[in-house]
Formats: sequence, structure tokens, C-alpha cells
Amino acid sequence: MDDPNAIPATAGNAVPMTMIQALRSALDVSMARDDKVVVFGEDVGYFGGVFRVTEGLQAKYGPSRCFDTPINESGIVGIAVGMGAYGLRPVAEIQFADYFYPGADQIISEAARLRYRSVGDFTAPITIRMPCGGGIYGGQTHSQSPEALFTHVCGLRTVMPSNPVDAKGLLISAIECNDPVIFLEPKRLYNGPFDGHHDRPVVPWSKHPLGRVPEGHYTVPLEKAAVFRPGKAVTVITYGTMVWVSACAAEETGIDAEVIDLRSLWPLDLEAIVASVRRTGRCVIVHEATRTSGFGAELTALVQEHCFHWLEAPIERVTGWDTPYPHAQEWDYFPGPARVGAALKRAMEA
Amino acid sequence: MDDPNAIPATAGNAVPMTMIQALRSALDVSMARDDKVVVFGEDVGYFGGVFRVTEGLQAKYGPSRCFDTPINESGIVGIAVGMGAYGLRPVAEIQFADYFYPGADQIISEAARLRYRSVGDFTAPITIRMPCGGGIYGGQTHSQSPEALFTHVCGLRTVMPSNPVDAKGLLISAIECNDPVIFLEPKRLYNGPFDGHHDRPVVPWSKHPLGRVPEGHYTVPLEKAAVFRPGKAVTVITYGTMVWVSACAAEETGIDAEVIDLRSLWPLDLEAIVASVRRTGRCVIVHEATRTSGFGAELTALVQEHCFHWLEAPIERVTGWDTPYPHAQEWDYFPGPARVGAALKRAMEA
Amino acid sequence: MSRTSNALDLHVPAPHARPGDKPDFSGWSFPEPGETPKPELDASAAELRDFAYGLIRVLDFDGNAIGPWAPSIAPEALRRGLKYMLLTRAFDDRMYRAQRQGKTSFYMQSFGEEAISVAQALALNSDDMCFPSYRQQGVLIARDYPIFDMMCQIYSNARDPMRGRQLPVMYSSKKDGFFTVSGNLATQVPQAVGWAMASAIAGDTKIASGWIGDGSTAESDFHTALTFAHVYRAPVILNVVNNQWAISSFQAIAGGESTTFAARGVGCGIASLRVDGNDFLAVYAASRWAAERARGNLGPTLIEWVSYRAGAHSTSDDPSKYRPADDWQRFPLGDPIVRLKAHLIGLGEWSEAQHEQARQELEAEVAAAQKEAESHGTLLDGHIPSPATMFDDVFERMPWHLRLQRQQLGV
Amino acid sequence: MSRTSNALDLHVPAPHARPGDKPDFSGWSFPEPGETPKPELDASAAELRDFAYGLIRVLDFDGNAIGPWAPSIAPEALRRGLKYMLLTRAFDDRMYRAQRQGKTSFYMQSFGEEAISVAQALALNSDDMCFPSYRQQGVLIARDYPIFDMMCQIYSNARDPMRGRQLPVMYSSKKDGFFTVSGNLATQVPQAVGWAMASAIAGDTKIASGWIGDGSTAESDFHTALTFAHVYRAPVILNVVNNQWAISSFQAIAGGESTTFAARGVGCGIASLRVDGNDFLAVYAASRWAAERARGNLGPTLIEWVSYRAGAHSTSDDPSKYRPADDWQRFPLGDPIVRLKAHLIGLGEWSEAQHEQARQELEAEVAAAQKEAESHGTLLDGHIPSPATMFDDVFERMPWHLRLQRQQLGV
Ligand SMILES: Cc1ncc(C[n+]2csc(CCOP(=O)(O)OP(=O)(O)O)c2C)c(N)n1
Ligand SMILES: Cc1ncc(C[n+]2csc(CCOP(=O)(O)OP(=O)(O)O)c2C)c(N)n1
Ligand SMILES: [Mg+2]
Ligand SMILES: [Mg+2]
Repeated sequence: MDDPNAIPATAGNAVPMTMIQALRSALDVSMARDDKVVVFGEDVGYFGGVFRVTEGLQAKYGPSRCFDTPINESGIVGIAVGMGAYGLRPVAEIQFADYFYPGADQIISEAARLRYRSVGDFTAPITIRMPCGGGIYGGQTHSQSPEALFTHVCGLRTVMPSNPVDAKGLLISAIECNDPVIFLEPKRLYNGPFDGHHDRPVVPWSKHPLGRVPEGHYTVPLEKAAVFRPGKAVTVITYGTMVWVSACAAEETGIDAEVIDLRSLWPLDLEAIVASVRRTGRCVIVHEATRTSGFGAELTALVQEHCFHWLEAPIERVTGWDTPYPHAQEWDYFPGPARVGAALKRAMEA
Repeated sequence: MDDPNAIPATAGNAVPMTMIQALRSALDVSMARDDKVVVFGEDVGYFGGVFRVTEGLQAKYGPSRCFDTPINESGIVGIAVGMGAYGLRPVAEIQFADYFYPGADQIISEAARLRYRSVGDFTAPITIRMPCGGGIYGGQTHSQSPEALFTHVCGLRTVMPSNPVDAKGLLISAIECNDPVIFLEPKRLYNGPFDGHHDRPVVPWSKHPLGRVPEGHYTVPLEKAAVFRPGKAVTVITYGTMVWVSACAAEETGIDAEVIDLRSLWPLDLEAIVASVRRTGRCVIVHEATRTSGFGAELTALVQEHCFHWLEAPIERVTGWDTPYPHAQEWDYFPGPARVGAALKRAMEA
Repeated sequence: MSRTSNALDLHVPAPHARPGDKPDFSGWSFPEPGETPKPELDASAAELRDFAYGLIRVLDFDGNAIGPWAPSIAPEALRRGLKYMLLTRAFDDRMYRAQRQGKTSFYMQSFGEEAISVAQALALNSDDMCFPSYRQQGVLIARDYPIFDMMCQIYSNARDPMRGRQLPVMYSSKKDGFFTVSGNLATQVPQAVGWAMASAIAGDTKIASGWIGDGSTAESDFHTALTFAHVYRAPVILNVVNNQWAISSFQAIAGGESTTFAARGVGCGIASLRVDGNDFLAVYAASRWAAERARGNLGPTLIEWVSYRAGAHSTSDDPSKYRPADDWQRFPLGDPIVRLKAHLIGLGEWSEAQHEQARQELEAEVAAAQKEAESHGTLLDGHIPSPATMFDDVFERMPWHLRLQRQQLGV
Repeated sequence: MSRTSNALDLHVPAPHARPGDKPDFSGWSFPEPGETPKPELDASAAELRDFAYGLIRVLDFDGNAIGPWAPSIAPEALRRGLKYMLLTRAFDDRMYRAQRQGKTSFYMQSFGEEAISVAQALALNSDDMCFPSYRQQGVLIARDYPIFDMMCQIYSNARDPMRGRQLPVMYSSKKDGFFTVSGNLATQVPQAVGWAMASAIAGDTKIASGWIGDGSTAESDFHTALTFAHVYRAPVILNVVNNQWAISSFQAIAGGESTTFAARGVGCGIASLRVDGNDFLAVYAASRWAAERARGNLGPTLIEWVSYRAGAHSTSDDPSKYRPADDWQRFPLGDPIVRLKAHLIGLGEWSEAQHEQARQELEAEVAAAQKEAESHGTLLDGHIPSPATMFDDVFERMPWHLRLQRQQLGV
């Protein structure tokens, strides 16, 4: 991880928080500092969101700062774009990333292109939060990881934290950013780190240093990766839940892998990737999303373009299978530590 | 190109056709053979489509086989899914690929996943045609190439022809296929091959052997690439308009490039790609779509996974820039023969 | 942001009662049973506008069937309807508890809304195609789909017809005219319209029935369905089940404040009815009327069924967090089972004893089916369909990349 | 597929006349000018339902302003309105011809519909925000946005405020309350609602106005906008410009058969008016009414403006391929410019000679602006903004990958 000292003292006391609490704290801090920040989405108001991220915000800031919306994702994004054009900083929630498709046109044709098509006359300083990823027996419509689609759309920033400290700092950065940000929250990490061993007891965030989150305002910069686990033998490029799975695979195989947590998927921290791969000469890319045209493809392409002469083995991709996310066979689908470990071994042996 | 003898004699006389006429002929032949084939979309009925692909079909088959729809892309795909479930074979038109986004949910969450989620109880034997690509001064909302997004969605087939003979045979295959097919039509090729030299006179299809199209029924298989231009020095993997641009770049640079026309983007003909790259040891990937997380990323990943030890140079990608498609600067945006030629040279020099 | 005297203000609708408050239905008023006339089948949508703002009711609370909408329906059929409702409720109850016991991941009851799907299923032909949301298990049950199969689906076990792929309650049965349930809201409604259009294109006689919840009417695809249904006069019934709640948000958040969901149809030129959804006879009669209209090439009908979600949205939420716990008990339209029972008893075609006996028999039937289903496994015990099957049915024929991935999984 | 006697049939609406036929508006009937009452500003949407099926008219064809909707508006303001309409028409005419001469790639006229955007622009405050479709150049012109700048945009030349990035007519001017035009239909309408909600959240006094064509009302985002506007009582005017045609498809394909587009608002509980869009006074009065309503926290208004697209959809289509060539000449609501002119002459505030002089002056103004704009280049002569600028504004600050790509282009 980055030096924890990177977070300034003004950020306040660090207290134990789950990722849900850290995200809520980011919203709370942002709403308190800037009355232009408004928060809305399905079940987000009175109830506080199906994952309770927005709990208490309506009571604290009133229903015109935090409110429920009709079930219409295009409308959620569409009003956010209009509000952004007015001068607010909307933070919209899509209840599950699997449900962003009805809002795809407003995200892709509008939010992402507003600044460009109006030569900066209008902008969309909006954040669109969505829980993503599997691991909760959600079946094919509560488990998807559609990040690759967003990264193909120029004008969007795509961000995915892997822990509470980053989650809060990145969400504040996203809210303060004048570009539209897709903020993906790996829901399997909401309550604790998860290394893919679904059959072991859940570890709570309170047991982990990254679950100690400053109470006040701080940011974690966009476009900067973190070295989650330093290593010399092989570079693992990953993000979200897979950061933990990859680190676990490194421990279990005993392979001295450097695990890079991208945090910002796009625009990304190319330097960090290139420096590491040039050092290790080997690279494994890990994500939960389906493989074909997944974000791992772009990462593979970037690595081979920038590190071709340094590579000693083919770049490996470990990903979800190219099927919808099945309900019962969840753990056969999920790219757990065994599959990542096998890829690490292949990368080392080649 | 494939042996023209691959098209059986039963396909009838070959006559000159533009790509528009070839596509119309595919629809006509399919509607005549199977009264389950129905054709619809915005302006598709009486008017015959803004590019005139469906001209005459309503007059010939009546308004219940070929009709105008309300302007609602979700509805166009949604009714197609319902009709497919009933047992028809709908061929829906999205007026421009740039306008598929409002229909994204019906394509991705429904058409693509119907067979899977119902264990084959319901299927979506539908074809969704959409003109794509730039070169007609259409600006950012009449020029897009969103193929990468479709290839990330498991359950969809994505097809893009580069000439009238293939266009007709592939469209008939798509219509007869029991999977949902996204059928992308490079609109700049509608009236003639286009090698990227926009300042030269337009060559009509009637001047080209691939513009001689059999009048009857024939198919061009899905999942099969074609070697558009055989060569020994470097493999170019491409599709659609860029097939012509790449071949032109090969001629102009004098580099003996093998140009592979994928035709089916996904599922694709991996064997053809791998065999060629293993032979040449060099690879350039060309598409018009924006670069990041474009389909070229997946092609790069596949090639490096399957040909790592054969590669003598980094795989090059030549693509549209990561900006919306600008109106006036169209030819600075379009990856023309000069940019492809430069990549060929880099691939040869490395 | 400082406010001036003529400052604008955002209106955010709030329900009458929240947890801790007394349930408050005082603003609710309805026409009396029998009060609403029954229009001709070929009445134009324009003539029917007022029906979207009223409420068609047949049964009073003493069990009498009153007025022009009272259907002629044999007591035997009514008893079947009652039993299907009882079976649906018993089934829901068991499966809800099975989820609580960890035997599966998820469940959704239709508690309180049973009349709507059961009576409509009986009013349709068995080959008319339903495009349900996730709360029309009553349709499947009324079409005699085996509850054993439903349970195996819920358990994702070895006999699950959906092979473990789908979240519980996402059934599919083409032969029973039950379209595969989607997790994405509202998508099924334009599909229902498309299916109906296809039937018309083919010169067939079958019609379609699409289902959507009040909350989901806000989704774009609802509008899409109305627009296409109207333009092509599709032979389809569009059912809006207004059970007053989405998840935690009440119907005004979906746009129901000072208007109705049936009015959405009026706006699109569609014949639209608003009906007491807890009145089995009204549901049956209105469904018949709409079905005959569709079959007579007279176009689509939108029906808003006014009901109340008696239970939780799903096993994933706790309604006492956002509404008074005893809300349903105060709901002015009552319990559909109680009301049909009273009617049948009033007719002399049923008795409390028979009712109690039927209830027990149906519960035993459910218990037996559950036992058998569990003998094939549950999600808890891991007797799930083979992961190898996970790669089937993505395409009609498996392409190379899925074969390769299946190999990589080593199954 | 063989048909039985009770077979279903697909209804596909067809217009009254196609090329070769005589224009046929015989089915069209309207209330007389002055006939429609003017409701109180705070009338509920429910009380207003009938307004969605009528037609508010003020001007008769002799130029008299009749009835309760006749606005009190100074002759000077009327003359300004007339001149803006004349300027819009002259501008359209020139730019249409410029496209035909190859000086740009594309153009869209608002021929025949000028009253709607011009009169509404005059009825709004100048800082109210408009979310136009691509046919509201009249709003920009009535807000005195320089036609020179519009032309430079159309020519994609060195002075194009959009730097050549956008298709012609896709203007943007925040300071003139004109939201950046999108090529994707209907997206601007929920955005207008969001902007209006933001104004309400901020306790501001500004309202929004969203614009959409009849054909585009079929898009989902129209429904989305209605739903959100209704739920939050957003201070917004939602304008449906019913010019009877999408591209080649007529309004019944969008769902206008035997109903109106204003009725869509009724369905969502929104106050909805249907107004003669070629009647400058009616447009002004209805817009004022709706604006005051919005400003008074009384919620949104939907207005269907009945008009006719006199010209082609765009320079890319030829309407004689799908409708009788002389359709517009027969359109029962006439030409908005002719009608306002007659009114002003009737008032003694204008004359044929003044009109002719104004027309000539405005045409000269357009010609002069065109000359100056062309001196900065056109798409034809390649004097376009530098390709280097192509990489700006994708993000607020340019990330490495775009810097790299700009380098690769060598600019
Ligand atoms: C596109 C989409 N958005 C959001 C959801 C999450 N979701 C599932 S059910 C539901 C509430 C639906 O309420 P309603 O339509 O009233 O149906 P009911 O549950 O009352 O039967 C929501 C928000 C979803 N499944 N799909
Ligand atoms: C999402 C989307 N679908 C299709 C189109 C293509 N298109 C552009 S304008 C148009 C017709 C719109 O008609 P209408 O709304 O009546 O507006 P009018 O042109 O009459 O002003 C169509 C189909 C588009 N721009 N965007
Ligand atoms: Mg509900
Ligand atoms: Mg129109």
C-alpha cells in the first residue's frame, strides 16, 4: 500500500469502518462541505440504500439533498446530467451494476461526451456509484462486472476501490472531479476483505489496517495505482476483490508476486504497471468479469506494447468465464486463488 | 479471398450489386423462403430505410412483414425478442449503430441471455442490423463503431462484412442462425470499396469482383475469417472498411502483408489468425473504433497468448483516437492507409 | 444557496405512515362494488378514459357478487381458483421459511396478491403466453406446473430445470405459457407486445399477457410497451400489479401521486381499466373482457390491479424498516382468499370446514413436495447441477472458446 | 401460416396520403379560436385533462386575437417576434442552400415551425434554460445569439465555437440558456427535468424548458422525463413539437393515432395543454401560463404544439418520396408568419410594405453574416479548426494516453 502518511493529519482520527461505512463517510463529508452535493437513487432516501451506504443522509441533510428516485436508470443518470449542467455535484446510485444498461445512453452518449461536444460549455461533474461483482449468490443479474464497457467510452473515468481507506478517499476524489466518474464498488468487499476462500469464516474490516479510516476529509488521487503487495517474481495487475484473491494466491503458491491495485481503471497509472513488469518480466492480469473483450484485454495490450522486450513469458489472464454469472455454480465461476495461483505458476514456468 | 467456388451453383447468377443491394437481396431471398422472417425498424417500411436497404420489401411482402417502428430502440429489440420467442425470425434495423444504446438492456440482458437463463426453453433467433463506422461526415452520432461492446457480451454473435458477396451470405447466415446476431454494416462501404483515400474519386462496387453477387440463396459461414490478401511478412487482422485500408497500406508500403478479414468478430476464427501470425511472426491489428478496450485489445491478447513464442515484434494497434468522432476533422481521426502503413513499417523494423 | 421568498422548492413525495406511525389509509376511497358499468367490448379507448380513474369491484365484504362485471363462473371453477390461491400461499410460506433456514439464497412471496395471477390464469387460454415479473408464481400454479419443479429451481438442486443458473423464482416454462423470468425489471413487457404482434403477423389466435409492478412502471420499457402495443393494436393484456410498494419506496415515487397507473394507458390511447386486485371475481371478469377484446382484434388493454404487498419485497429486505408493521391488516381491500371464501360460502358452495380441510391438504401437498425436492439437494448442501453444464446454452452450439474454458475449469 | 376466420391481424397505421395522392386533412377538426377557456394557474392536472384533447387557439385567419388566452403583449414585442421568425426563416433558407452548394455536410430547417421556438423564447426569462432538440434555432435567434456564430458552427470553420467537432446545427450556448444539442434523440428531456430539479433544490427561481419532436416521444427518455417531472413537481415546461412527421414516418407511427401527444402528460398526472403551434399568440400565452405555473412551485406542464414540418427532415432526405409534395400548403393551421403578420396589420401596427422591407433587411443581414462567416472558411475549403484541438475536452485535464495519441497524429 501507499505510505499511510500520504493521508494528511487534517483527515482526522482513523476509526474502524467497513467499506459501507467508509463510503457513507465520504458522502457525509462531501455533503457537509459542499451543499451542491446531492445523493439519490432507488431506495437511497428514507431506507438508505439496499446496501445501506446512504443510511442516515436523508435524515441529516433533508429530502432535497438525498432522495429516492423512480426505478429508471436512464432517469437517474439523465437528471444527474441536468443537475450537473446546473452546477450541482450529483452522486447517483445504480442499485446494481447489472442494471446500468437502461441508463447506458445517458452515460455514454451524454455524460461522457458533454464536455467534448460543447467545448467545455457544459460539463457533467457527476459520480455514478454502482455495486459490482459476485460472491453473494446473486445470480446473473446481481453479480456482473461491466467495467470494460465503461473503459471503452472516452470521457468516462472508471474507478474501483479494494478497501475502506481507498473507498472513502477515491469517492471524495470522484465527487470533487469535474469529469463523470463511474464508481464501482465490489460488493463482496463491503463487509470485509475476501480472498476467494468462500468456505472460510468472513473476516471483518475491523480486523484489518485498511479498515481504519480517517473520519474527516481526505482524497486518494485518481489515476494512481497502489502496490498492494510488493514482489519481484511476477507482476499481477488487478483491482477490486481480485486484489485480495491475488495476494492470497501469491501467499499460497509462495511466488513472490507484486500485486498492483489499479484503483483507477481508466485513465490508469501506466507508469506503475510498466515499471513493475519491466522489473519482473512476467505478468498476470486478474479480473472477475467475463474474459472476452474484458478490461484484461486492454491491460494485456498495454503491457505487450510497452514491455514487449522485457517479457519472459506470455501474459496470463485469469477472468470469469464467458458465460452469464451462474447462481449455484458461483464458486466454479469465480476466479479464486487456485486459478490465480495456477496462472502464477504458468507465468513462472514459461 | 476464399475460393469463389465455395458459393454453390444453386446460388444463381452473379450480377453487379452494391453492398446495399446485396443486403436487400439477402433480406428478399430470406423473406421469400421463410414467411417467419420479418423486417422492421425506423423508416424501414414505406420509405425503405435511410440507406434504402429495405426498399421495396414492404410493397412486396406487405406491411405486416416489413414495417416502420416508433423511434425506440429498446422497443425494436424488445419486440424482436418477443417475436423470436413466438417463433418468428425478426431482422431489426437500428438506424445507426450510434443509437443502439437505448436498446442496450434488451440486447445485453435479454437477447444475449435468453437461451442461457431458460436452459434453451426460449431463444432469440434475431438479427440486429446496424450501419456503423465513419467516413461520411456524420459527426460523433453517425460514425461510431461499437463492436467491442458487443463482443464483451457472452451469447451475442458479432459480424461485420467488408464487401457485397460476404454481406449477402453473412446476412443470410445471421438470419438462419438461432443465436442473436449483431450485424454491423460499414456504411462507408455501402456504395463502393474505400481504401481511405477520401480525396480520390469513389470506386463503385460494379468495378469490383466482390461486387458480383449471386441472385439466389447462399450463405457465408459464421466464425470463419477470409484471407483478403495473402502475404508473408506480417499479419494484419482487421474487418469492415479497414480491410480495404489495410490492403491499400500494404500495396503502398510494398510490405508483403497478409490481410485477414475476420468477418465474424465473435465467436471468431482463432485458427486462421494463429496460423498466419505464427507464419509471419508479426502482427498489426486495425480498427476504426476508439482504441482503449476496443476489440483490438482482445485480438492483441489472443495473439500474444497463442503466438507469444513466434512473435518477433510487438503487436501494433492502429485505431481511432480515444475521442468522440469529430465532424470536421474526420480524416485526421480516421485511421487511413498512412497510419496503417507506418504501423506495418514499425512492425517490420522492430 | 440562499432562498428568496419566491424560491423554488423540490417536492419529494412521502407516504402517509412510516415505522412507528399508525397505518393510514384514510385518504383511500373507492366506488362501491357493482357501481362501475361494463362497457362494450369494442368501446374505443377514448370512451373508456374514466375507467382508468375508478375501480371495478364485484365482491362486497359480505361475499356478494354485485353488478354488471359479476362473471358467470361455475362454483367448481371458483373452488379451483380458491385452492390455487391457497396453494400459492402455502407454497410461498414454505419457501420463505426454507430460505430463512439457509436452504437457498433468496425467495419472493406473492402474499396478498394471489387473486391477480390465479384469476387471470384461469381467464386466459392455456396457450396464451404470459410474460411475468417475478411475482406471478400464481400463474404457474394455476396452470398446474408441478410445485416440485418450482422447488427444485428454488433449491438449485440436481433436478432444477434451470440447472442452477438462475436465482430462485426465475422460472421458465414455454409449454405452460410462462416466459423465462428476468432479473432486469420491465424488459418482459415489450417482449409480450412483440410476442402478441408475432401472433397477429402469423394470423394465430393466441394472445399475450405482460406483467409489471407499480414501481417498475417507471422503467422506460413500460412506456415502450405501451407505445408499441398502441401503434400496432397488439393483442396483449398489460397488467400493472399495484401492490403499493417497490422495495422501500411507495407508489408515489413511481409516479402514482394524484393519478393512477391505469392512466398511463390512457395517455397512450390504450383501453385502460383499474380493478380491485383482491377481488377474485373482478380480476377474472376484467381479464376475460381484455382477453376477448384482444382476441377480437380490438387491441390491447392495460389493467391496473390495486392490491397490497402483504409481505417483504424479498427475503433480502425487512419492511418494518420503512412502513408500519401492521399496514396490510388495515388495507381497505382486504385479503383475496378471505373474500373469495366468503363468496363461495355465501353461495352455499363451500364451508369453513371444507376450507380448513383444503388448507391442510394443500399444506401437506407442499410439505410432501418439499421433502421430495430436498431429497435431490438444496443450495445449502451443495447438491447443485454440474459446473460443466455452466458452459452450455450460451450459444446453440458451443464455440471453441467455451470448450477451452470448460477444459480449463477441469470439469 | 394459414389464417382462420378468427385470426388475429397486425394493424400498421398508414397516413392519409402518400406521394401521388392529394393531400388529405379532411379528418382534422379543431376548436375555434377563443373557444377554449383559460384555467387558473393552480388548477390541478386532473381538472385539466380535457385540455390535452382540445386545441388552444387565439388567432383566427383574419388576424384577430380572440378569447381568454389572448395575451396582453405590446405591439413592439409582437414586431420583434415577427422579425425573429422572419430571420429564422431567412437563415434556414440560406443555410439549406449552403449545404446544397457543398459548403457543409448537413442542415436542418425549422421551416413552418418558427412560432413555437420564437414565441416561447420571448415568454421565458432569458436565464431560463432550454434543452432543445435540433430544430429550435428560433430560440437562439430570439435570444440574439449571433447568426454569424451559428454559421461558423455550420461551416465547421476556424471560428466555429464548437471547433468543428459537432455536426451542423448542434449549437451550445450556456450563457444564452441553450443546452448543447445532442444527436441522440430525447436524451435532453430528462436532463431538462434534472436541471429544473436542481434549480428547485438550490432554491433558485429559474425554470427549464425541454423540447422534443412527435416522433421522438416514442423514445423511452420522454417517459422518463414525464415520470421524474411529475414525481418531483419539477419546474419545467416539456414541449412536444408535433410537426406530424419523424423522418419518413408520420405521427401515428409514434403513437398519435386516435389520441394526442399531450395526452401522454395526462397519463403521468401532468398538466397538459394542446396548442396551435402556428399561432404566435397562443404559443406565447400558453408558454407564459406554463412558466408562471412552474415558477409558482405548481409543477411541470406538457405542451403539445400542433404544427407541420414544411420542409424536409434534413438535407439528407427528400420528403417527396413519402408524402404529397404540396402537403404543407394544405395544412389547416397555415403559416405562422403570415398569421402574425395579418394580426399586426389588423392592429394597425404593421403593413405589407414594412413587412417586405423587414424581410429584405433580414435577408441582407443573413447574407452579410454568411459572407463574413465564409471568409473564415467552410467545410468545403478545408479551413477547419486544427486537428490538435480534437484531443481537448475529452477530460478536464488531458491524460497521458491522449497526449500520446496527439503526438502520434503529429499535430
Ligand atoms: C433494471 C432494474 N433496476 C432495479 C432493479 C432492482 N429491483 C428489483 S425489484 C425492485 C422493485 C420493484 O417494485 P415493483 O415493480 O413495484 O414490483 P413488486 O416487487 O412490488 O412486485 C427493484 C428496484 C432491477 N431488478 N432491475
Ligand atoms: C436514438 C436515436 N434514434 C434514431 C435517430 C435518428 N433520427 C434522427 S431525427 C429522427 C426523427 C425525429 O422525428 P421527430 O422527433 O418528430 O422530430 P422532427 O425531426 O420532426 O423535428 C430520427 C429517427 C437518432 N438521432 N437518435
Ligand atoms: Mg410493487
Ligand atoms: Mg416531427
